[in-house]
Amino acid sequence: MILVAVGVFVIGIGFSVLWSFTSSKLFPTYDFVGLAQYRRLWADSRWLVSVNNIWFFGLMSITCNMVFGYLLAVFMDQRIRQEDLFRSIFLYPFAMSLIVTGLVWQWVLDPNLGLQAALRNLGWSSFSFAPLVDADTALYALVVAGIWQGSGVTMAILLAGLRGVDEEIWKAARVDGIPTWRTHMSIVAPMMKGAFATAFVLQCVSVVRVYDLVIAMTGGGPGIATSMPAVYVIQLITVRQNVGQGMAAATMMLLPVLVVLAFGGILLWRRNREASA
Amino acid sequence: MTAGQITAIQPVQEGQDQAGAGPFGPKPRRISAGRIGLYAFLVVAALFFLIPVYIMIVTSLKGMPEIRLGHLFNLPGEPTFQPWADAWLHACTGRDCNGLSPGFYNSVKITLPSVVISIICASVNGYALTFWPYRGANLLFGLLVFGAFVPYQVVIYPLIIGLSSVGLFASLPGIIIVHTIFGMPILTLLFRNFYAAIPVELFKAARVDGAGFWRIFFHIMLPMSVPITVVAVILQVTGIWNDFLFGIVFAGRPNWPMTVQLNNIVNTTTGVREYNVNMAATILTAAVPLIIYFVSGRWFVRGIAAGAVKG
Amino acid sequence: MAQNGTSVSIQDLSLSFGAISVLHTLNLDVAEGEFIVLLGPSGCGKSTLLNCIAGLLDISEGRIFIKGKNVTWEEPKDRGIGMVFQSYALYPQMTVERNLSFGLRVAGLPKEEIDKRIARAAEILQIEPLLQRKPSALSGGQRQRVAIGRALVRDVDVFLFDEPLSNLDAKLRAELRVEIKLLHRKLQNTMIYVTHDQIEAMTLADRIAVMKGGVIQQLDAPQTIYNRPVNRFVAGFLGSPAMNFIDGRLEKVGSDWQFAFEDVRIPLATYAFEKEPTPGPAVFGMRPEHVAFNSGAGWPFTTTANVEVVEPMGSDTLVWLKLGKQNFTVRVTSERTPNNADTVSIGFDPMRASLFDAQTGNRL
Amino acid sequence: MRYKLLTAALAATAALQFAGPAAAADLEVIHWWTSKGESAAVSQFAKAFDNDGHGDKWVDSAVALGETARSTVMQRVLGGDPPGAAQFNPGRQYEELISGGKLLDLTDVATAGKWDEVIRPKAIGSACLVDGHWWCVPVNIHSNYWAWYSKPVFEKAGVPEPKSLADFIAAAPKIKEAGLIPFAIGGDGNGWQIQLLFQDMVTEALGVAKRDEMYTKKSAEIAGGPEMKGVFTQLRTLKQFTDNGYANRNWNDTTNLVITGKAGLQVMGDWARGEFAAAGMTGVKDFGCMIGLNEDKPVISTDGDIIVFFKQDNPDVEAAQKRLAALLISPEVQVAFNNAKGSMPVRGDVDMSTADPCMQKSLKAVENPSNIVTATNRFITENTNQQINELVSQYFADDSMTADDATAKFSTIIGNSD
Repeated sequence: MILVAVGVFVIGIGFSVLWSFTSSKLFPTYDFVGLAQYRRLWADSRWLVSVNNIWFFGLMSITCNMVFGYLLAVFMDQRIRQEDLFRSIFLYPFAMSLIVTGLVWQWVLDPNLGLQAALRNLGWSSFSFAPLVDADTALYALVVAGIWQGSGVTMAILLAGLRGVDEEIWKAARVDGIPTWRTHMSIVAPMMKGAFATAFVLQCVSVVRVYDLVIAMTGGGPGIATSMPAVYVIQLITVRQNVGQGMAAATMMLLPVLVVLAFGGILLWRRNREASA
Repeated sequence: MTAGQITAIQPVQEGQDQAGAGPFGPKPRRISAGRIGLYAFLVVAALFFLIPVYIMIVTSLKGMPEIRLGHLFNLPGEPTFQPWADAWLHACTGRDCNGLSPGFYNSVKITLPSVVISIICASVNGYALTFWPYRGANLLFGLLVFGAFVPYQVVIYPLIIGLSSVGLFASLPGIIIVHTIFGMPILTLLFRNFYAAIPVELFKAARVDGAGFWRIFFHIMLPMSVPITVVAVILQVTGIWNDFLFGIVFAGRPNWPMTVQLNNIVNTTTGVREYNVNMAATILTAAVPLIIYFVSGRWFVRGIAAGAVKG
Repeated sequence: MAQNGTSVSIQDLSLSFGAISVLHTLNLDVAEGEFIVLLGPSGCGKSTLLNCIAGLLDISEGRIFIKGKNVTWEEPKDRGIGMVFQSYALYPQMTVERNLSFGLRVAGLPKEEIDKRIARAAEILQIEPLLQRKPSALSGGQRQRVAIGRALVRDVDVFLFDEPLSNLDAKLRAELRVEIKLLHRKLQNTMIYVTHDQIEAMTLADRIAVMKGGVIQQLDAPQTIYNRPVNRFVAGFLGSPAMNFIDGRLEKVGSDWQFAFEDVRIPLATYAFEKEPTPGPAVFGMRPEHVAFNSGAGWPFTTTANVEVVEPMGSDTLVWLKLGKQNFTVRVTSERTPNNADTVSIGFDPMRASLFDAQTGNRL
Repeated sequence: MRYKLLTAALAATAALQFAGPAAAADLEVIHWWTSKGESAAVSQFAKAFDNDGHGDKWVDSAVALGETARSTVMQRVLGGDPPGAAQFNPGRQYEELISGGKLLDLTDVATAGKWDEVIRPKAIGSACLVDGHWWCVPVNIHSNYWAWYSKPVFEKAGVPEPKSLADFIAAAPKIKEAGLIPFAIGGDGNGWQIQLLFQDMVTEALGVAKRDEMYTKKSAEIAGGPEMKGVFTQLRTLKQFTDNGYANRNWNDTTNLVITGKAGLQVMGDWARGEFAAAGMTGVKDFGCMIGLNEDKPVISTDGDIIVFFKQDNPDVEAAQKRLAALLISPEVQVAFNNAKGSMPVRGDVDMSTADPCMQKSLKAVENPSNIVTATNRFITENTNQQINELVSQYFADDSMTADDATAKFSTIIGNSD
């Protein structure tokens, strides 16, 4: 099965690269046009905006998600009451279809319907809150919604990692007189490498592939301000019926991922070799 | 609780007389500022998380005229459960107006085998990658993780061509294969990290005892993997249950999952929207994964945990 | 109040989690320099008691004194204790040296002092060559030595061991057992040691506290516990193979007592009763190694029995007999091994027996 | 191949229900008519087909959202498992299907039904007529060119109801002063609502002939001309009259602002009547409807829906497909469907007297060929269409982009369109 899966991904990506050199529109064709699609891609302001956005969005959302997820996990680990309830609350957004939850967020952030209207009704008439209408704040709104949707999963994985740390390590640290925060920073967090790695990879995957969130929250707008590479790719392939350029965008999008993975792989390989030597 | 503490204090007085003054019994718990801060943080975070679901629930209980007024946070003036009934039984999803219910069985039919097969495959993969490293195993794993980053829409065309050439396009086995393939990267990662935390001594001991690949897997690894399997089940059930893209393309018309109905209820290009029904339908569709969270929440968290204990 | 020379004193300690009571009004005084082993089956509360002493668990009732100071509400680090865990609990990403020094650094000790203490601990435990390694590069035995070292550098009077050898294989376990004994002799400090392994208990302890159901059943020197167990539980828990138990009746014949079961009568003239007994149902206990085998007359009690199974163990042999209808195990030296289905004669002195009340299980 | 499976699976049911001739067939139809009103409309088709006397059966495959439904169709075609029929919008969305030989030629049905005579306006028929062959069936006309306004809002602001966009722009400041939103618009779906407005304004500014010339000749010159700059300038003016909650708002919520009297006017296609009707409001009486952007110069765009049929290797199925094609355009079905859908029928020889007053206005206007505007989608591909979407929504959102920049970009898009 692993071979089949890898085969599907490799063949799929192979075809995508191949089609990126063709003039395919609605259906893939083999009418090769060289690098024309790439030239058009990098001349498209929407793609350029998308590329800029993904770095900002990725950095913000992965950082916030990991920090917030870890904080939640640590706090949940303090023998609190109603842990099950809290955990379910933090996890539920993961189970809900974004089509509608995105709409609800949109309502909440809509100045005439949501928070602004509610607080003004309560008498705070100068309160102003319309993040989605402004290109800069719309990206932050996306980050916040992303945290809302994804940090529960991060929390669960990290909480699981925390629970996986040998109880006796905590005891030993207490006997040694190490303060709780210091135990977290110096002993426990480094022990949770596996959990952090899993959560981190999941986060990266969801950032690179971010689509539903953008469509549901901002539709890529205002204008094209919150467009992302995956949104661009998918819309080119489906709505815009421009498979060739969409595949060129997909190839450009996956290239950095491949470089990072290959780099990581080489590092790991060299470390393993040193360790075994 | 309080009564118990009071009776518990009785013998204390005697003891104190004999042994003199000094701390006795449990350390008095002071409600520290830190503890208050902790709960404050959790409650505020929980409220932030609950805003959308609060709005969804109140909206689902309102009639459309009330919703049009736009008082988002208000409780329903005249609560009605009709939208819930509509969402499940009467909402239009095309020519038919039977709500979400017709797709429920299809979703079960797709989710159950997909989850089971993908988890079996991934656990064997993770185990093989960890304990039986073959040539190129790391490369293979790297490619698999790379695969996780590919947007589904990009590989959907080759997949369609491939599946239709073997006659499995738009069929139940077809959709199960697709879900299994796309579940592979994350699940394998999960299982691999889990097995990596198991002491190698355990594996070596079994090998010395002459146990083979499958024997070690079934008799040693599998019993230890119950918790991580629950984690995988939760991830997969959520993913597959909520899948729309693959379901509509690869399952074939007779097997369309519930999300197709959900999409048809909540989305429209030029039609009239009924938000109360939309909200109810969304919550109803999420019910299965939500129930799984509630039921197996404890295992979810203890799951990965079990791997790292006493290394 | 803690008496002079008392290192750890536990007074009326109880612990319950909600409705579940784990420890009941426990009292224990440990003398300075004493090696106490808490022994019992899993779930008996021995580890819980140790955690209470360490301050890792909040107690429900009672007091704990260490070196005469009431530490009931103190944090673990302020109790003057060092602790060694079953899983070693080493900090995996730190070198051995960092593992040993981390607590001291956090406490803000001067560097020279830290170095001095580490050097001493490393010398005592012979781990100098390992100081720059990480725990993952150590064997189980080495790890446990480092774990002991971490307690050692704290320069404390009381060492707490929580099943420290359970994760090791049999050979290493035996080696480290001896090392711990030597360490105790060298350091002369108080050690409280939790185990479920009776050999560790018997070999290491000055006194053993046998625990069951959150209660100390018997607290005595190992030999006393072995030879004069206070109840049937203690008798059965210690010794391998376990003590033979025979259900029967205590009868008075004239002025002498005898133990009767089926058609067998065992005279108890040599048995030292705890107090004047009363006739009635009782349990007769006899350790397998206290039975003489085909050694002729001269024993207060002799009888014949059928051999069921013979288990040669190397140094000696276990013989499973039927005494009447009751199972009876005898440990004999290897030279005297009988064959299966032989009929053999056995003899013992009831002086070495243990009699228990059939109802309460208490020693008679 | 899969089709046979489906047929087999459903054959049993069909056989039980209809003792029809052996030539009966099941046809799977993919469409995106999923809302309550649309459901009622599509069931008119289905009912008629199920009862056509041949034992045929309509297998309904609804997939909400046009782009999702179209993607599904394309993927099915690629997988060698096309549905029997599918909904599209008249335009260029299906030209590759025609050139790829995927579609069933309906010319014989059209000839028999005299489609070239009965279908009006001609522009809607021409969407299906390529190189003298009929490749699809137009089923209705939806005009994009409408404006809807709230009577109470204009009353409250003390301004007369508008007769043109110019009237509205003159009145808008007063509405704003009254604390209301003059102009309602939403920015969802890549800004299609903004483009709809934009195309209305383009037609108004250029006139039909020049507009058609710009699109058909891909004239960068016209696209970069002064009239277009005027359109962009006017768009910026309208932006001043909207609220800051427009981002990603869908058209339903936008219409609701007009329904609830929070906003003055919205430019939206004739389907917006559905939301007014659901709120219990009747056109002309409770709210105003303006055809095009000027009541004196009504325009009807020939947007709407068409049905294509996919080639199958089964003559029975093909016969059924042709039966359905003929049925879709028959007068009874046209009336039943369009009354339920709230759209205009594609033939004029039917009785639509039960339609509401706004629709009556529309039905009157459609009979005059000079009012007819060919749908923009007929000229441009989806790729170009989305590029225009992006441009206008970006311009609408970003006040720092000047009308000159926007005109230049528009000119480039049109010049490079395919």
